[in-house]
Amino acid sequence: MRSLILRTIAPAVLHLTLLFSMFLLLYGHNQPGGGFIAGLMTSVGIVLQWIAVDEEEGRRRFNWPYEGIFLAGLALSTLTGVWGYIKGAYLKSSIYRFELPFIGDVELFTAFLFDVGVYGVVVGVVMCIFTNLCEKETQES
Amino acid sequence: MSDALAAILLLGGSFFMLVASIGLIRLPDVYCRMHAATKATTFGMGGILLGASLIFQSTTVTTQALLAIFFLFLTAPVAAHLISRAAYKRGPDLCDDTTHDAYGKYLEGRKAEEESPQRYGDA
Amino acid sequence: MPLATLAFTIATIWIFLHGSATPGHFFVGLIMALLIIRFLKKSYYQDRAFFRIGSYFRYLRSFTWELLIANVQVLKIVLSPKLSIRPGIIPYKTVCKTPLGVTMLANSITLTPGTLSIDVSDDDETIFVHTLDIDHPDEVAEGIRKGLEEPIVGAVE
Amino acid sequence: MSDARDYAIITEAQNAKPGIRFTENHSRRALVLDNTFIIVFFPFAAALIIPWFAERFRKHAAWFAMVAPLVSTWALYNLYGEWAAGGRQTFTRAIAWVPAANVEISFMVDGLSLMWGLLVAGMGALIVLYSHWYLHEHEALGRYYGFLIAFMGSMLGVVFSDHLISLFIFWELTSITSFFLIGFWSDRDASNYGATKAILITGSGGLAMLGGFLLLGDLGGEWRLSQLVLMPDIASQVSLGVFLLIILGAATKSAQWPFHIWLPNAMEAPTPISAFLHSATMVKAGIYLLSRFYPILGAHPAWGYVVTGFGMTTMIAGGLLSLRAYDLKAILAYGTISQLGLIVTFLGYGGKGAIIGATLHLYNHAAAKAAMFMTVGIIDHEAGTRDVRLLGNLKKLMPRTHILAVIAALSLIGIPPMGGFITKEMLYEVSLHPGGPGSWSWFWPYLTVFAGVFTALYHLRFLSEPYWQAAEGEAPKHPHDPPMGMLAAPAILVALALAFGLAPGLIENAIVAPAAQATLGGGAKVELHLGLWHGINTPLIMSVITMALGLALYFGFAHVKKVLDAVATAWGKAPAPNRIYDGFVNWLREGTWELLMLIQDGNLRRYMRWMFVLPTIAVLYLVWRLDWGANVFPQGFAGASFLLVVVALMIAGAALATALFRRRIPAILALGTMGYGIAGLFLLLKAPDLALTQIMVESASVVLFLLVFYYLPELKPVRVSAAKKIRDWGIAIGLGVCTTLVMAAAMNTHQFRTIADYFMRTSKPVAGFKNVVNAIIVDYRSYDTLGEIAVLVIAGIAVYALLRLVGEMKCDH
Amino acid sequence: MVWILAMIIGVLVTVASYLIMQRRIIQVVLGMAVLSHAANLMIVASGWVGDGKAPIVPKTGGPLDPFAYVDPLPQAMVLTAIVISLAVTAFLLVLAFFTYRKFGTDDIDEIRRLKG
Amino acid sequence: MNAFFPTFVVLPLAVGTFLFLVRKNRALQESVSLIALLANLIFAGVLLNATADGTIFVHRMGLWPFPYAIVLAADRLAATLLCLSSSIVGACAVFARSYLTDEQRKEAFHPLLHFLLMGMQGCFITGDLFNLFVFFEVMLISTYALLGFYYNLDQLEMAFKYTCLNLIASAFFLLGVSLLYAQVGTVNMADLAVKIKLLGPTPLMVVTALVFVFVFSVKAAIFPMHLWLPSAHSISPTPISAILAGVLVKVGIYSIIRCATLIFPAAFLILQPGLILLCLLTIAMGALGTLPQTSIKRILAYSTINQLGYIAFGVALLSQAGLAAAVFYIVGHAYLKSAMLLGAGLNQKLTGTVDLEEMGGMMGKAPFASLLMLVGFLSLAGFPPFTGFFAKLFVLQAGFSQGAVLATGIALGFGVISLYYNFTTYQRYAWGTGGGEVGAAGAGIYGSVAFLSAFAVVFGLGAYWLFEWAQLVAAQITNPELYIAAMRDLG
Amino acid sequence: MIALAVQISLVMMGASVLLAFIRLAKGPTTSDRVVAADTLATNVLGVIALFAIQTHNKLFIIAVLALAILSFVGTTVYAKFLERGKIIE
Ligand code: NA
Ligand code: NA
Repeated sequence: MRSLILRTIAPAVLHLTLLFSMFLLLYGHNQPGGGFIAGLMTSVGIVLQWIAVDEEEGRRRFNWPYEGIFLAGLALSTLTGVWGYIKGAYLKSSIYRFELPFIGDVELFTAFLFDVGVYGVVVGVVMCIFTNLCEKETQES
Repeated sequence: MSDALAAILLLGGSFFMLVASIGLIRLPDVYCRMHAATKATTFGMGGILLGASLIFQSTTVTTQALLAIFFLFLTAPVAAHLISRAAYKRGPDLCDDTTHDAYGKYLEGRKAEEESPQRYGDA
Repeated sequence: MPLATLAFTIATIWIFLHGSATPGHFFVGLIMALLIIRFLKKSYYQDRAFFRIGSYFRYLRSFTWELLIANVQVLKIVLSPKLSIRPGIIPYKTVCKTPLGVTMLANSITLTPGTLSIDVSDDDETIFVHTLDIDHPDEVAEGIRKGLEEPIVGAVE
Repeated sequence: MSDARDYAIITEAQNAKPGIRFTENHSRRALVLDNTFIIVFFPFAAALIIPWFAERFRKHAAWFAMVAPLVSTWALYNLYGEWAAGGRQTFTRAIAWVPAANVEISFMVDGLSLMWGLLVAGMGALIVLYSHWYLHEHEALGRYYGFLIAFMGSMLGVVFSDHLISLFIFWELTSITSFFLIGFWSDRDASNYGATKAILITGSGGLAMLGGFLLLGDLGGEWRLSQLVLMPDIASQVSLGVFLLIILGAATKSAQWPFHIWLPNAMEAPTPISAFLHSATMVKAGIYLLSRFYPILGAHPAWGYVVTGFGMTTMIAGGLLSLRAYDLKAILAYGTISQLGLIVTFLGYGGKGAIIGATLHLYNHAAAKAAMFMTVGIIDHEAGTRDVRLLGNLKKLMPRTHILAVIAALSLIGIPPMGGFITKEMLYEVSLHPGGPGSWSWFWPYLTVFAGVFTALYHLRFLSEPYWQAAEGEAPKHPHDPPMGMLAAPAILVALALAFGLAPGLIENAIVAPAAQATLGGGAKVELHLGLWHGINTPLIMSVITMALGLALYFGFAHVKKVLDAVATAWGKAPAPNRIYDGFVNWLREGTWELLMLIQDGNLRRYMRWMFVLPTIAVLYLVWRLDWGANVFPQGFAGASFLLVVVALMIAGAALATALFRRRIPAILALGTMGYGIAGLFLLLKAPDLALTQIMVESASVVLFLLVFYYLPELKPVRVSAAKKIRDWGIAIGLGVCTTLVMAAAMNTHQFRTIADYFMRTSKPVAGFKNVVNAIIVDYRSYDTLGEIAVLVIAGIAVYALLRLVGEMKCDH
Repeated sequence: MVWILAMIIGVLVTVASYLIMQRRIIQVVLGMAVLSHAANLMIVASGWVGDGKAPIVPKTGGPLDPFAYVDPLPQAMVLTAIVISLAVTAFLLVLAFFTYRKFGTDDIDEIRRLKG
Repeated sequence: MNAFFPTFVVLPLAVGTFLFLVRKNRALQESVSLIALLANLIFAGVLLNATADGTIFVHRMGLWPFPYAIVLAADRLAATLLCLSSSIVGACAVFARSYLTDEQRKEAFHPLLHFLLMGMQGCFITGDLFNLFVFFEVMLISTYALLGFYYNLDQLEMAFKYTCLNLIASAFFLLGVSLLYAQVGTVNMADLAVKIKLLGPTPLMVVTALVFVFVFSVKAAIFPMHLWLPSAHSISPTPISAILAGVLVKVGIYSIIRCATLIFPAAFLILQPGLILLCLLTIAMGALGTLPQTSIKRILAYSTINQLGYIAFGVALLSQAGLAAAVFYIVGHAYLKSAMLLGAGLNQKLTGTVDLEEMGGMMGKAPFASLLMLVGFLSLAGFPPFTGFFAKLFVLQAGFSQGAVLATGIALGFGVISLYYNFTTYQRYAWGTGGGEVGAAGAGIYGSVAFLSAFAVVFGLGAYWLFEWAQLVAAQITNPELYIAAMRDLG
Repeated sequence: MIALAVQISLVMMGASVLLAFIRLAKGPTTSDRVVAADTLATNVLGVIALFAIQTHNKLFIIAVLALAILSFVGTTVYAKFLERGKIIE
């Protein structure tokens, strides 16, 4: 089954979804959002795209190393904790202020890095489960 | 003035949402219901969101509301298309008053084509 | 659509999301855009076409009008004490050639009075339209051609 | 429960340390050389290394094993000297094992333990000697001697133990070692059966005894026998239950009716084992226990009835069973049971005379019965059978064995000049002047004569059927006398029996009197003047009568047998102990399956019902006790809005739809709708983060559900009876109602400001977050989040690992 | 309010436990999902003390009245619980799928080899 | 030492992640895994040594102040269980090295093992109730995966049931947390203890305590929540069974102990009669359940239920003596049962089966293996001088001396069944004539079984030291003020 | 005035939620239910927007955006599933 309409619209939705999930991730400390929500949003967007095209095409486009992504996410979160450990206690968060060109004052929370790790884990795991099940599904049929 | 407009937008939007739901109950088959569900809800949501952006008087809300509206308009028809097509393929279940069924004929033709051996015999 | 345009579009939408149009935010938006484009690299070989931002206002105006009418019509049908509809599915042969054009047309049909696109044929030429009240199928087709197809062809084809 | 319900504040545990304690001032150096320790522990140490030697030098295995009893005997001799030099005062040695819990291995040296020690160690040496000839070279000698010596150690431990727990430990060790010795020929079903039966019955008795000990120890606050005997009023404080528990231990071990049933089956053991465990030592451990507890519990009102009751029943039952047996070992085993019954009867009756009589008889019985077992072993070894019907005229074929058997049997029957005559006379004597409490003194002489007649009868049978009469069938092998070495051990025992008769002075005041004195306790003085001839007196007349009756019955045994068979037939219909045991064990093996299936039938649904119903009942019970007026109604429906009601209805409706929809897609759809409803509810409860997450999770779940559910078949309408439906709904509603009530009550019970205030106040200024929920997730409680993403990762790995198996998967159906 | 929340929870628990006691694997899995929703609601409900704003505090400093906001901690806990239940449900689904494939039936009553 | 804590969670987490990354390089994976487990054990030992003087170490996550931060705390009890878990998991990993043969399936084993360890250790050191929930889930999902990963038909069925039952328990856990939070508004255990004490044992608090009892009963396999255990422990791959029986169920008991001593002491006194009844039913269920079985592993599984009944009975006595006995029992049983399950695995290697009907005469065929089993069965049956004897003895002593004569008597009475099943199982295994030829097993297998079995003797003959420690543990946990003070002062 | 309008709107939305729900429950075809669920999701969107106005919390608008995206995904998945019984080809 293919659908011209869905195939045409899905990329736009995907871009929007990804962008929106970045937004949720980046501003989660000030508004609803955060790593989980953003991660789930990203995964759901990719899943939609995958549904719109067929399995083979989906695999070609989104053949990312999801296991690596969730492991990296976990590692990032753990290392953030270890950084806090160096600073006094495990998972102690610190805030660093930078002056960046074009953007201006930036506050970097180590907690934000932690959240990025969470994001990675969520995306990686959901997509890992999804791709594995898809593979199963296509093998079966 | 802007308050009044906002109120009208809100009430109108909600009203159309209600209409959509009534349509969902009253209309005879899934395709007709889809008409109500797609058009009226999208329209109604547009009204409510615009009303909200008028009330909040905030750039963020306005831009986000606009994005949401844009998104709804982008996706609602796609959803309608997908569902109605799926519904048709599961078993047309068109209501008794239906007069024309061009899609059914098209599908039959395609099916016959797929089954005919000549199609592959050409090569 | 060229990737640069896409990047700027994305950055603009980022501004919309955030609701404040400072250069800093725009820059962040651009970074996001680049990230997304980088990750979706493999998705772009056939779906590059987007719409030409220049000339779609005509379409938008016409579409909005049709939309209003559509909803009033739904209102009438739904709330009328006696349901008097004669629905049916008719084929509509489109002149649009690009997937984007066909899609826009089909979507517009759905959002406008009494019509709903059920499917597009395999050759991307025929849109099957479910219509709430068919007295004259030709009139319906004519309405679509005038109100929707022409502006769309003008905008994106 | 105790009153001390509040936890005591104790900063440190008791500071008692493990170690060794003496009643006198001994130097630490004495530890290694201390005789009590050598007596008990040397056998254990030897048991650990004997297998190695035995397997390596198979021909000489016994000689390695022999070292242990000899060393113990030597140490015993030294200890005796030490004890005698110390004015025969009781003294103790203790190793505090777990002092805080009153666990110690401790030994008490007095007349009783010395006598028993001598019995066990001496007998051990003879058994090893005998085993050397009895066992074949290819058998598992290491295991045999290892367990045999370990058993001897345990038995020595039992008789020397001072502390109750110590006594119990060695007591159980005798059970284990006897289990392995009974099951020595482990590939025989009968051995397995006998071993199980023995361990089950004696082990259970042991557990009962442990219960009794624990309660007794708690009661007196004293766990040492040497101290307990000094508490004269303890017997009156001991409840009947505790008393019975302790007696139960003794009764099972010494095979008292109806617990005697294990003993005949235990005869599957190699004969030296039977001689050692089942005639001379282990079965007498119960007697030992009664002797030990006589000064402690003898004054208990139930002592007389219970102990005597056990004894008499056992004596009669054992005698009758012995008369009906055809296996020589069974004849002896039942005879042993009967004799044990007699001894117990006397212990139960109590009083100085009875105790002395019992002690003497016990001593004599041990020697004579062990010798008889050994002769049976010889017959078995030489003839290949123990069935008296297949054996005959052994008097001619095995003259030496015959002589030993005759002397041993006559000793037990009580014919002069054997030691048995002296003890028999002693028993008659005390039966005439029992000296104990109670008004049935007229009964005792008759009872004793009765027992004597029985004894005579089955021992005559033991002699006549294999030795004197002709065989009814054919023995597998043609028997003849064994090598002299094999006769050595029984010969020594027989010689001892004879020596005791001819010169009782050798041991009467050195060994027996102190034992009896210790049994009587409370500073009683016992002096014995035993002799074969005391002139013509009532006991002698009683002896003559016994003999006459015994011979008469023996010659008319055909008639006796008929009577016995009739009795047996009648009895066969009653629930005999053996049938109860077999029935119980069968139920354990097979009947429990049905019981298990009531609960654990593998049906997940049943498990679920269990899991739902019980908490519900418990919670309902507690909910019933809630103060509803105060707890629940104050806030009632306040704060509810129209919107909330709508959302609530939507959630509830969708939930019900999930349960009621018969098809899967609508059910999943309803679930999704419920999820969206809950997201809405979260929003109404001012939880935007939650609402967002809920929506996302819902969508992701839908994808997963649909991916997987493609494979699962359509829900078919299953015929479910109305009753089952009602039951399921009933359980479900019960749980739901409970939850509602409890949640409502809890929500009205806010007693404290929550810790969240802190998060609210510090979120922006300290952590830098406006979104407090996010601050909690990634900062305040990021550790939770770390665990949570670990869960996600593990789920990912798990699914990955499961699905790697795709290629291997074959559908089994 | 208290009662409405409590009743929603009660209904969810009822439905969940009913579903869990049914014969089909699908129903069991659905029941588990409903139960996890119920559990999440319980925690949110435990923080409910009345009306308040969403726990997103203003940028400007100054003393802040915690009473004006709803309790954020249960929300954070539920967030954790939701994600955990997502992971576990996903796993359970895969397991259910395999069980079905291997046994060739999704009838719980038939899938009971492991008696005792 | 306070700073040392996160190791117990972070090390297994990091190692597990790494091991999954290098899953294709089996040799590297195994050696890193074993080295990490050894390191973990050493750390646990160091911590145990440090808690001996009564210090309670705490670590505030993120340095937030006392009741607000997630506080990790290790008292003697926690340190004991940490040592226990890491040593048993280590032995099982060594065992698995030569036991699990299918290379393809092994790749997820070591990572999951470390995650499981992380979950268990997280449970032991956390001082926060909700965090306990999280680590319960970490632990559980690892076990779900480990139960299923080496799968066959039976394992799938079992894993599905296990997962379902535990999911219900998790939901109840959240119910409990919400009831508590609604009443006292905190989740820190010490803070909870303080506030609940102020509130007193209201009926609602008793209900709350009851909910937690049910939740932890599922993990601790207390009747009727034990239903998952027999299949899970007998069907899962042997190294996993050993961990499940040895440590995992102890996590449930540990949590009950924390509830009984720290969080709800007053409510537990009200619940006590019911608890004792449940314990006795557990004892009965476990004892009777062993009888009709023919698989050694299944018998051991039911015997675990039986033993857990005794352990829980010790806890339910709610006295210092009872708790000391329970702690002693926990340690003794952990090593013993893991040893025996690994022993069953050893026999499976030797004979290719765990079914007693197809086995027999092992005493002659494999003397060392049957000696190891003998030690185990004797200890299980409660015979001196092995640890099982002392464990039972201490529980019974505690019961009798507290005056719970009837209940303790019943518990003692079921010793008869225990006696029966242990001896007959040993007989069917070691005696008789059944069974065929026996194969060989690797040194790692024998070594790990012998290592764990040795504890049955060491803690039997050396019962004094373990009991002294158990008493120290009990003294510390029955005085919750110490725990509260440690958290408050450092927090 | 706004407050009143919001109240009235909420009542209408409530009614429409209930109506959509009735269709969800009644079916008769699964497609009908999917349409109903889709409508329901959109209704929830409206409720959220109105609720945002009522509580004057502009942050809830983000939820509207997110839900809009996700309900589309959900509907797509259902439609795909309905058509072929599976969602990935
Ligand atoms: Na979290
Ligand atoms: Na066997």
